[in-house]
Amino acid sequence: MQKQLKLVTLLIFVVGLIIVFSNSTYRMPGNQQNYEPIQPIDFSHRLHAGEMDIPCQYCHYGASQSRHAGIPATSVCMNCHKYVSATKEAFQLEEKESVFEGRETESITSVEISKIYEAMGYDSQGEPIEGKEGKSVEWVKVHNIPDFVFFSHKPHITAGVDCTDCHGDVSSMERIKQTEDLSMGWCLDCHRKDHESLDNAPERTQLLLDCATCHY
Amino acid sequence: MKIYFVVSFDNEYDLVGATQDFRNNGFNILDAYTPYAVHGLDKAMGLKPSRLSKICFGFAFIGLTIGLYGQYWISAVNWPINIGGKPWNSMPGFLPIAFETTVLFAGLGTVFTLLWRTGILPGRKPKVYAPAVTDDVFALVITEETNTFDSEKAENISTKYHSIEWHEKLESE
Amino acid sequence: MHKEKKYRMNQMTEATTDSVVGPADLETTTTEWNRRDFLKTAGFSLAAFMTACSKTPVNKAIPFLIQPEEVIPGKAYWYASTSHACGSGCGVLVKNRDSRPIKLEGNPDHPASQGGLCPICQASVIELYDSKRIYNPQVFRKGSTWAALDSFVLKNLNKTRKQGKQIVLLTETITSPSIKFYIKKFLKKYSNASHVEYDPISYSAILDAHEVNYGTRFLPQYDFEKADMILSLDADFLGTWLSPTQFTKDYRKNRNLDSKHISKHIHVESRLSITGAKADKRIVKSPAEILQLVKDIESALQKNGEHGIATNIAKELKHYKGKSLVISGINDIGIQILVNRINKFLGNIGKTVLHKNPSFQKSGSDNAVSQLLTDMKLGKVGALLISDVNPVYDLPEGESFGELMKTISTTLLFTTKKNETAELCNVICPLPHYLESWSDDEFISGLLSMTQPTIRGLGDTRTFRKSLGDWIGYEDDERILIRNYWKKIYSTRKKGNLSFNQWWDNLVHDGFVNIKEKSLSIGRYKQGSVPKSNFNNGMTLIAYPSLQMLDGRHAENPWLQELPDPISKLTWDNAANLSPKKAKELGLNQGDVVKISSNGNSVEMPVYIQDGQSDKVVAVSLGYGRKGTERFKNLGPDWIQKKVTLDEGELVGERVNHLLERNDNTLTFSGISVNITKTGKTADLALTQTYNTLKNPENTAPPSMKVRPFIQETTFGEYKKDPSSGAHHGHQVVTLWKDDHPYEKHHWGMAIDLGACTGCSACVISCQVENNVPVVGKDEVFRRRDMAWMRIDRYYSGDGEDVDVAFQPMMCQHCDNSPCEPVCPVLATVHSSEGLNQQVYNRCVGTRFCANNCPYKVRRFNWFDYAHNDELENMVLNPDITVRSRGVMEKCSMCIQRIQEAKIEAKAKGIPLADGDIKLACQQSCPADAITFGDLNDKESDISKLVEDPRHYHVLEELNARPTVGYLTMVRNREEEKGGNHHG
Amino acid sequence: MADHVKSIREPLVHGNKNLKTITDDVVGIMDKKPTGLWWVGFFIALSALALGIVAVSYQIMTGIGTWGLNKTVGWAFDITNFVFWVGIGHAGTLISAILFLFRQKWRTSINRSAEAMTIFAVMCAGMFPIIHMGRPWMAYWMFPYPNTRGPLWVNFRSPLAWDVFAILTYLIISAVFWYIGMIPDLATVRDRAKTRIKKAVFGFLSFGWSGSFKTWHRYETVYGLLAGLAAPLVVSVHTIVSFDFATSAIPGWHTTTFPPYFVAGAVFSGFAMVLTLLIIARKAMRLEEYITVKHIENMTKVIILTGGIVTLSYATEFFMAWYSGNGYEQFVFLNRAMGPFAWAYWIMVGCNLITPQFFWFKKIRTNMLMVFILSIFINIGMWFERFVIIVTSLHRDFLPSSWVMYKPSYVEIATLIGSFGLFFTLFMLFIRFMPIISIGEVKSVLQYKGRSGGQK
Repeated sequence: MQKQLKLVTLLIFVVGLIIVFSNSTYRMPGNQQNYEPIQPIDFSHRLHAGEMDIPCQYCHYGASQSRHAGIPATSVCMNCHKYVSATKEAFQLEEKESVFEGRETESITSVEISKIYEAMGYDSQGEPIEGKEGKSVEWVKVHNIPDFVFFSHKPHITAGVDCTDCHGDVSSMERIKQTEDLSMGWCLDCHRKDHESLDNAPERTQLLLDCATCHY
Repeated sequence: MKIYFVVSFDNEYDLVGATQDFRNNGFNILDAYTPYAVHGLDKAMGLKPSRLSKICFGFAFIGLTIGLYGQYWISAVNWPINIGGKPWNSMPGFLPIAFETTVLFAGLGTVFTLLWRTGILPGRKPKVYAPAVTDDVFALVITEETNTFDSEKAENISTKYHSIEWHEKLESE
Repeated sequence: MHKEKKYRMNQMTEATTDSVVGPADLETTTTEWNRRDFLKTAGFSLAAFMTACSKTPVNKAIPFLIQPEEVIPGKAYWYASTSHACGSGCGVLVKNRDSRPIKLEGNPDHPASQGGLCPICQASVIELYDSKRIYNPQVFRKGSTWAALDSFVLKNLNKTRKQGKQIVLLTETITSPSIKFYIKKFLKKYSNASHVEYDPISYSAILDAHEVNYGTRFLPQYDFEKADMILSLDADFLGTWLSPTQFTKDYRKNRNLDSKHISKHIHVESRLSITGAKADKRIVKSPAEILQLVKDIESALQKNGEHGIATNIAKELKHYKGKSLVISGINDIGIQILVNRINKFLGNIGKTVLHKNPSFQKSGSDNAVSQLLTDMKLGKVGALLISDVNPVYDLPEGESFGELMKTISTTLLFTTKKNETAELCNVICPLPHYLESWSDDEFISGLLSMTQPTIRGLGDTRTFRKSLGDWIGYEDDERILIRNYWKKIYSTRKKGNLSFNQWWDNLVHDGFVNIKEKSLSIGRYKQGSVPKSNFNNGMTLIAYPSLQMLDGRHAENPWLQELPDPISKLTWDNAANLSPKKAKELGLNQGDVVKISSNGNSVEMPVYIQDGQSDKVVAVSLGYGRKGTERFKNLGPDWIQKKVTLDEGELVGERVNHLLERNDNTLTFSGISVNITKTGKTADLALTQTYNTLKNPENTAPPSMKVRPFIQETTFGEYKKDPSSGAHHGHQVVTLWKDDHPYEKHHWGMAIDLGACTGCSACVISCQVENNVPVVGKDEVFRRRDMAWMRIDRYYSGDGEDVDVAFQPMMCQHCDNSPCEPVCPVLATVHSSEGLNQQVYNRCVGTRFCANNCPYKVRRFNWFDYAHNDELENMVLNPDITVRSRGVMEKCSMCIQRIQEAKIEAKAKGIPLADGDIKLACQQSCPADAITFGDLNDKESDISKLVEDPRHYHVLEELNARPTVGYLTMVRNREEEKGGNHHG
Repeated sequence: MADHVKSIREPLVHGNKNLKTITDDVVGIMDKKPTGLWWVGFFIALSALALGIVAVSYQIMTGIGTWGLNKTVGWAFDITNFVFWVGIGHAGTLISAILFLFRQKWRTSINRSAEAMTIFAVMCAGMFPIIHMGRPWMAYWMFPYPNTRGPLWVNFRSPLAWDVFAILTYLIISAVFWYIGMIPDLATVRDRAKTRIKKAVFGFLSFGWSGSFKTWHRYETVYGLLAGLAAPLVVSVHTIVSFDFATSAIPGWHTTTFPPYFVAGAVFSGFAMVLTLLIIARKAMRLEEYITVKHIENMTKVIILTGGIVTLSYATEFFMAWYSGNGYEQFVFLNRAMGPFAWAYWIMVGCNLITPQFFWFKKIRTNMLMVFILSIFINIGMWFERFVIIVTSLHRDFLPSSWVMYKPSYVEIATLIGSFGLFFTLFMLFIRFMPIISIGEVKSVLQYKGRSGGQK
């Protein structure tokens, strides 16, 4: 009897280990996969990049010229949102309501877009307030590469790497989520491949396996 | 039904003589219990030399291959890195560790096989046939079926080798 | 003809004084638990390993509010400006990353810098981010506003005018035409005002001598490129005299080994300077003997009398009539007059000594200062406005000047930092750093250099020009003041026929422009009489400007304090240099504290035994003992055995200025008779090199190798006969290994010309700025744990006075068979496919075996976490390079960040990397172009040609480490048959 | 007819012991309260250990800068202590393994304590490669474990990577060899134990050993195999430790004589430490009959041999430097003998060359006090040998511009004292709580292997 008892406890322990290690909740320290923080403004990439098909580099223009792709300044948002202050449906609803109640259709501002105006130091209608200083929006950084890695967007864009290879299908994300674990091994899987496939980086990749490519 | 005949002596010479005698008279010797490794008792009990040395060679061989190929695979196949202009397959550089893994596998492998084979594992209870066997008593255990056991001859041999004590024990299966 | 726009131009119209970014509100947004601590504890405690979803550290990404055009975070852009670090006015390019200047590089087109910079300029960028600067105006030591200050000043100026007392403007040499104009306006507005100029390191003897010989007071321009024969009498023109970067560039142009002849440089000096070290023939004489020598040369030229060495110098000079140059750095009118006569006799005027476009770099007058002192003693001075000089420290009569200042009602100081004079002034006007201010300067007549702000002003500061403008009544801002001035006189000074606006934009974009020289009425040459000089023959003192501190204006700069002096290798201190014979005579050895006293004044400082120095001289460097250096009291890591190097109230080094003498109105820096007494105390000298020669010590010298063969040296004559002369022995590379590592893409290599390197250490500082190398403090340097990635090894050969000096910049040699890579257990240092030895900081666990195994000892270890807690000072860090934590090895990475940046740029443009696209930080800053870098696979590159040069060799070639850094044999223009290669 | 064979050889165990008295003597020590001498020794060792722990934790918190190292001398006390302690460790395994293979019966009474000393010495040694690292919290990178960095493994060409495997293998194998050898004795102690805790503890520790001869038979085979494995391990571990220096490019280190020179030096200092310990232990624990003067004498003979080899190595180094004509090598050895660290060099040569010569005289060999003092001198000499090799070759090597002087810091000295503290604390605990002498093996070498004692 005593022997069976021991066997059973051993079995439970092993199964428990497999459960803990296998499912996605367990991550090594420093691995930020599936990190999806709440942002100060509920900016939907699905709407902007997906539905309206705005190219990535319109807002993240740094990608082709510098190591940081860069989060767009609030003034870039104002390029469109100076005119668009709410969704089309909201406008139609307001029109119907105002006609129903027989009053003037005021211009309405959605909650999220009002945050942009507030950041710019404008009033709720998007008009600048005299002498009011704007304050940049403090976005939460999702893709955090350790600071001892020198990752530069520029050579990757030049080599024709697509944004979705590393950032996942952003055009379907309501809130940005880190889909890849962005670990060194993960980067090397791509750096080790011969790059005939990518259009304008036809060189052998031995160079890309040098430590000094990313660590200095 | 099995009967266990335990006879104790106070020095190793009597034990070896008695064991030889019992075996010549066709008794089935279960085991001897001595405070130290008595020289010559294994021939007296007719034990074959242990296969552990072959097992040790096996483990050593495994250790060597793991050591050598492991280092080669890591340094030249999995991620070849140019270190000081040394060639990818720098065999001389892999020898020290290969030797160490050989000794490690051989040593640990043999010891664990020993512990597993002889059943001496932490927390095990010792089988005690005679008291002070680990101090200064040399005991011999004969086991026979009750009907074929000639207790009288056994006692003669015991007294012939000045045994200090003997007794019989019935062990229900 | 608008050129392709390479540099940015400062668009800010008015200096925005409203929203000012003071140092206090520069907080950064890292959360309290940053990534590195997290990983460190994770490694330590397994707990983090167990927690399934540990709390990830939240980092913020904060973009601009309004996107400024052309500014992309992470992309560097450049401004062309001019440096005001040392007054010789080199044109600089300011590298700006995320709107903060982090690196200075010489402007290749600017005639003064020609691409190079001296160490002082390279290091001046950290002084912009000095949190201990004065950031707002102070009246009676209380912070106040500019308006209150202006009203107070104007009220007092009028009061002094009413009392009939003088108003004195005491400034350094003013090189800005617009400031001169506004000073003239100010003097017109206040009739009783006068302007006194003086230079802490005085050149007024040269100007006074020219007044004697040519009627007007000016400083000629010296052209070393045309000088085939240079006789320098204690003028350290490659190190600290006048404009060292420009002189080094020109000096090198005339020493091209391929041409038939190279310039011959004879140097006469009493102490060992880096110019003396590079001279072809070096004569050691005390100041009195130098005066006698000049007299002998002058009379030998007139062919009367036989004067030994003077006659053969005279003979050589006559051989190079019209192509020679005689200069002297001694501030004595007698010697300068004799030098003028010799130059006149040799017909050098107009050829190597240019009178038509003179230099305005130094126009201070000692005479005016002594006149001011007498006026102050008589109490005639009612208001003293001092701009950017520190008379209480600089002048020998500093203390009494301070006492007199207390008697004056309004004393005002324009300064960037607190100093001795600021403590005694009742009004302080904070000046901006030159990287955050506008200025127009004409350092050399006919060359207008522009300075433009590269960052929005830190703190509430105002320039001297703006203050003058406000007091005169001009209301507009800095830039408009300059622009209006130049608009007014544009027609008289313009060259070419551009519209003013176009001309102005080109000026601000290029940083400089050639304009018509101001005509200077130079009279007919008069022989002039040589006044009696009072150099005495006994034991005399020489106070010389050290290469790091010059006159002490950069004493608060940690990089310069820690830069080892090229000759003595001393850091964080100045010392009394004595020759070995003299020291033995006085029974002193290195580190003993002596008391140097001359007529009542005295100073106590440690002794440094200096080879190659005259026995009759004790040399001390100026610029130390400056108030404000007490901030370095607890610099450096804190641990139980840390020796606090500065006690309470002590300063770095000793002030020596009070020993200088002022006789008949010239400030004499040398030839002051002193006596030296032992004090019995000793002090530790923080030296970075304590063994100074390639000869093995006597008692342990093996028979087979008396001298170590690391320096190869030959003479020009022998070089012409056999280009590989001076080489030690060919080394045939043998290897048992299969070559598994061919370099297919690039194979970076470097070559250093030992003949060119003057040891000025601009490369050491440039490397430190570029790669975030920390400063460790005096105690750590004394324990030989300094962190600079490059060191310049200085080896003497021969002994006593007649000593030859060789400089050898030593950095990681990036060996192909590197001894350091196979010994690292964790693959922290491995070889790249382009021939570079990579040091991966985040992988290193710090066993230090690589440092032990490196035959060149070029690896540096982070013994402690060196403090980076000054938020403002961290702005100077280069964001492309990780700042290393403790326990990690670091070394020269051959500016891998510049190589990567250039490769990414070339790949983006789709054009292959050309030779010269990549310039390393050290190579770029070298005034002597001694360092060449390039791709060894590209047969057309400079480096490939140099590798084939017969002068090319490697240090420690016989170890077969196959370094990629090569050295070129040093060639001196010298006839001695033994080839002068004491280095053997 | 049990006759006993009177051997012409001198009995290994004096005082006509029989099986019972041996058990009583050895296990009796563990039952009695420790003597005053033991308490004094224990407290001195414990305070030294405490000092060491404080020093090491302060150094790990603040940085390696708390040691007197600098950019030219990257190693000094840390690796000197490491090689010193590993060297001392080798004597134990030599006594228990190599002398076992040579069938040297006299080893039986000292092999258990020598092996214990080995394990404690290697533990002291193992501490230094970890604390000498700049970032000890990343020490796990020294092992080739699969990771998410590509995977980035380990540089197998580095002598330090070899060291990791060598020291760990050596620690594991000698610990296993020591423990397996002790199982029968633990069983003896278990059977004699009076108190319940002792019975439970030793019951668990003795793995249920019942003395069955079938087990003894396999046990002896495995013991022989382990001895066979441990013997080359002794030589290989210190060869690999000497590779730390032999495979480098530094003059004074890069010589092929290092492996045999270091192994001989290791055995030399190891036996000296065994002598130092056993001379105290045999006095404090009254084991004079077991660890007889004969044992001490035999060990001194080994010291003469290995001392000779070490002296030969010094001479070979000088000869090779002269013979090679390599200026740098010649300079290093001249600098060692006459340079700034000449004092350390002459202490080394004095201790290692002169002390073994005293053992030629039987009077000295058998005088316990003299042997004790000389053994201490040998270990001082051997510590300085490693110090001289490391520091003098580093402080003045190729480029004169990086020549430097080295001065130890307090933390470094405290760490050295701490390592001695750790060693003696562990040894004191071992003496107190474990059977010092291997009861089984001593019984098997008795003259009369029976209950009634020698003269029947």
